[in-house]
Amino acid sequence: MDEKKVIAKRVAQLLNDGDVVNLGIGLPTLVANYIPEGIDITFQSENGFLGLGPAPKEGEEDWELVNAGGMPSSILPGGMFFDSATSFSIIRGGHVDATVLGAMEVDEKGNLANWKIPGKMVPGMGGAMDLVVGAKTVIIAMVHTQKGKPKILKRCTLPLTAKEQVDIIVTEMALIRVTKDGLVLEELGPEASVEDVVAATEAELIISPNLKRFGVEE
Amino acid sequence: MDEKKVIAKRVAQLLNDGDVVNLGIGLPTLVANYIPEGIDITFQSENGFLGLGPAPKEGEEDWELVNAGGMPSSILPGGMFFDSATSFSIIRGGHVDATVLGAMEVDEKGNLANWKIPGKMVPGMGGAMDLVVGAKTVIIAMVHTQKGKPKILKRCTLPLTAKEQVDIIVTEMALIRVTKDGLVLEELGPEASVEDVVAATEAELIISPNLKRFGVEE
Amino acid sequence: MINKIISIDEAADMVKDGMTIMVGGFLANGTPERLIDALVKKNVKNLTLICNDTGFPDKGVGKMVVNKQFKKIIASHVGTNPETANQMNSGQTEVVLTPQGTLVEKIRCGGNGLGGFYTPTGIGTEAAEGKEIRVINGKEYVFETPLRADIALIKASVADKKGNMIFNKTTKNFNPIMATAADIVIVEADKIVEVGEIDPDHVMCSGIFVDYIVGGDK
Amino acid sequence: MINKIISIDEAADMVKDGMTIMVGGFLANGTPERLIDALVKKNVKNLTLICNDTGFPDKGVGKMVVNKQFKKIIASHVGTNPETANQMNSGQTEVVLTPQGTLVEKIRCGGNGLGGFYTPTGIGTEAAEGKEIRVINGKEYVFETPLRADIALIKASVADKKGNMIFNKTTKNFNPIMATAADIVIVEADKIVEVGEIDPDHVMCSGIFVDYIVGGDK
Repeated sequence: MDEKKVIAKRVAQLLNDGDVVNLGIGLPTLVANYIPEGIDITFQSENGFLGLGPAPKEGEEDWELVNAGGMPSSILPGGMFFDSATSFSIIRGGHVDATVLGAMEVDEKGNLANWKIPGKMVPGMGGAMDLVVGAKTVIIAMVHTQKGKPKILKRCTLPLTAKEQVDIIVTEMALIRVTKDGLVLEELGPEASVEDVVAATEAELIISPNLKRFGVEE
Repeated sequence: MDEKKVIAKRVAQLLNDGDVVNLGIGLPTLVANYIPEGIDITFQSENGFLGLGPAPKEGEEDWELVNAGGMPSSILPGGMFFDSATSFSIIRGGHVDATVLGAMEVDEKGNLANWKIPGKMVPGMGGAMDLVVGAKTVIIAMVHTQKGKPKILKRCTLPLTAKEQVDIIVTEMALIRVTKDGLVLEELGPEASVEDVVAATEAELIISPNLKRFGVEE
Repeated sequence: MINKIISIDEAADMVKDGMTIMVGGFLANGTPERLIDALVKKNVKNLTLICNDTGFPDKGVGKMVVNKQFKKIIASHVGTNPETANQMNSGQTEVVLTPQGTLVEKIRCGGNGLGGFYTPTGIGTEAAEGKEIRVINGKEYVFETPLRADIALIKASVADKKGNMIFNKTTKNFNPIMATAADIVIVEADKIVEVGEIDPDHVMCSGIFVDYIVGGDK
Repeated sequence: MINKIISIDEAADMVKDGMTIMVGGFLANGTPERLIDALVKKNVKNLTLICNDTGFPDKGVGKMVVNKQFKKIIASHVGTNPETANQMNSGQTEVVLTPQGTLVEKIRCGGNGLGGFYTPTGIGTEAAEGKEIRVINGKEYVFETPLRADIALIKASVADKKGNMIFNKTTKNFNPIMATAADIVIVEADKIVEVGEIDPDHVMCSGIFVDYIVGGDK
């Protein structure tokens, strides 16, 4: 399995039956492909619907039914369309159980930076700031390093998306939980050692006494 | 014509083609019966719809389509149902052109008291405070005196519904406009003299140089 | 899919002495009458009620008022139920009268994660007493804070098994807003249908807010 | 009934140099493209734009960005249109990035008469810089104020001749909210139907907000 699939699969297993989940663009979108059997997840799309389904086949696209990335999507039975004010009432009001987002940087306090590189790239925060503040659980899904440089830092250097809101970080190398005491390494990825993770992480890591490994198929 | 009809008819003539209007319970409700030909008014009912129509015939009542007084109503083509948050967004947001309400007291500043008599009657303000603050034009429709005592005062004595929001007062005796300079008597009712109105009014009245008379059928 | 359908008695058992409940409806139009009847029978006491009004002695939450189940009532209007005034005057029940538009906006605020808002409604009246007044762009506003409840009792005309709702005509009123602002949301539906039977464009309130569904046999 | 139907050119002529416009749509999904094309042709300049995003160089408001018609842009995301970043970096255009949920709530606020609100979104980020921070119940919130426009350009799938609207699927987004928050509201409808053809329960935004209707021939 490639690393993105490993990450998406582990994130999917974090979701609970009945959860409302918002997936960010890119890697997080893959999570929908790995929801375990018997787990009923309702996906929210911040541009205005609940019950986000799979992308339509080529030639069957409806350009008036798109996801938050502007790409053709579908709605599942039990879904609903609404306006943007209602959409963010749902998000900010704590009615989204989990949001899965990518990150440029995350730090020991659970700070997140993923919307701006000053002087280089200023796309805007879109709905990310609301999602990170409003969702009950914030899960960061990303590759562990960027061109060999750590992305899990002692302190974010880029402009923040939100302060102290990240709960869990899942990479191809590790599942790390943000706690009051700091970052706890709870699980290792299929091919990583503790030493590998520590070397690829700038932040201090507390190694869980119950350290496990994920992503190894039985 | 009885005095309530005189009042309702004069108020109806104040409304403009295309207006959105909210009528209070009681006398104001009668206004709907006197809208001039060719004038298209959309009535708003604060419990949740636009396009309030006439009361249904006996035996044809739908108890899931009621007005803000809880009585069976009807909806006209082009109407719409909505929730209470939307209803008061419409009201407070200035999307109601005119509200017509009864009053216990009105004063020279355009203050209105119509929701509470301390120690005697405390029904609550319902939607009145929002309506009076939000509607573009606030029209008070009431009989001029209460058991011979003036209701148009120098200063309201009862708890206010809203501060300085009343625009026009219509009674069976007069049409009075609230201006920065004070209350201007613009029109006399069908049977009243200036002396009658002044005697039945505690507030100072400025007599308009263009004083007219309403409610006299040609 | 999680089963949300329970019996009326199971629902009533969730309401405990001293809790705060929100009840949908406007003059008992759109009120979950069977849940109210079950709560009267259960005789749970010292509740705080958040509702637009207190209905009638024999209709809506008014039945619970007559049964003396509320220590506190937050409403916009109590005039249609003389028993509320009796209990207020005797000091048995604290009644907080709130303008209707402010009341529903406070509930929306409680359901959508905002910390408070400024409204022009109530300026210069008892409704603003003791509250922060702020001048914004030369106009006075009152600061209002969010309202939430332990349990919301919602009435829907149709609900699917996930809790997606349709409200007939004027029965909508406070229902979809209250459904967002309580820890536990119970929907009494006239009719319960399978998921997918309601068009996503016709759902008026999403089932993601709903914990339990009762009724369905009307 | 007042005739609200005008030509696209008549609508475009209402937009004058220096005005503030709101434009519905999310990544050009639900954007009134023909009004945009007419404004590009008219070449009106120095506008302020309020829109979720700046679309694409060849789609949505992005076409007006390419034509350098905005002196200021208030949006949540501009990453899909490189021309916006170019004009921002060269100092030609001021870009105010606002979290999506805050942006739509500011517009709702402008349309519903509230003076401002407190949101937790943006705390600890650039989005809160220079703004009042208030602690409410132990949590930090940012104070946000209303947004209004001179003209709102709205896209509806169906409009009746009073302006009552239906939005197909995800084309709803900012449209019904913006329709409440401008001095002049112009709706571009794919289809125009007679009043009464839309069920009052299926109207998604009332025609009372609408001043003019264009289109109808799709």
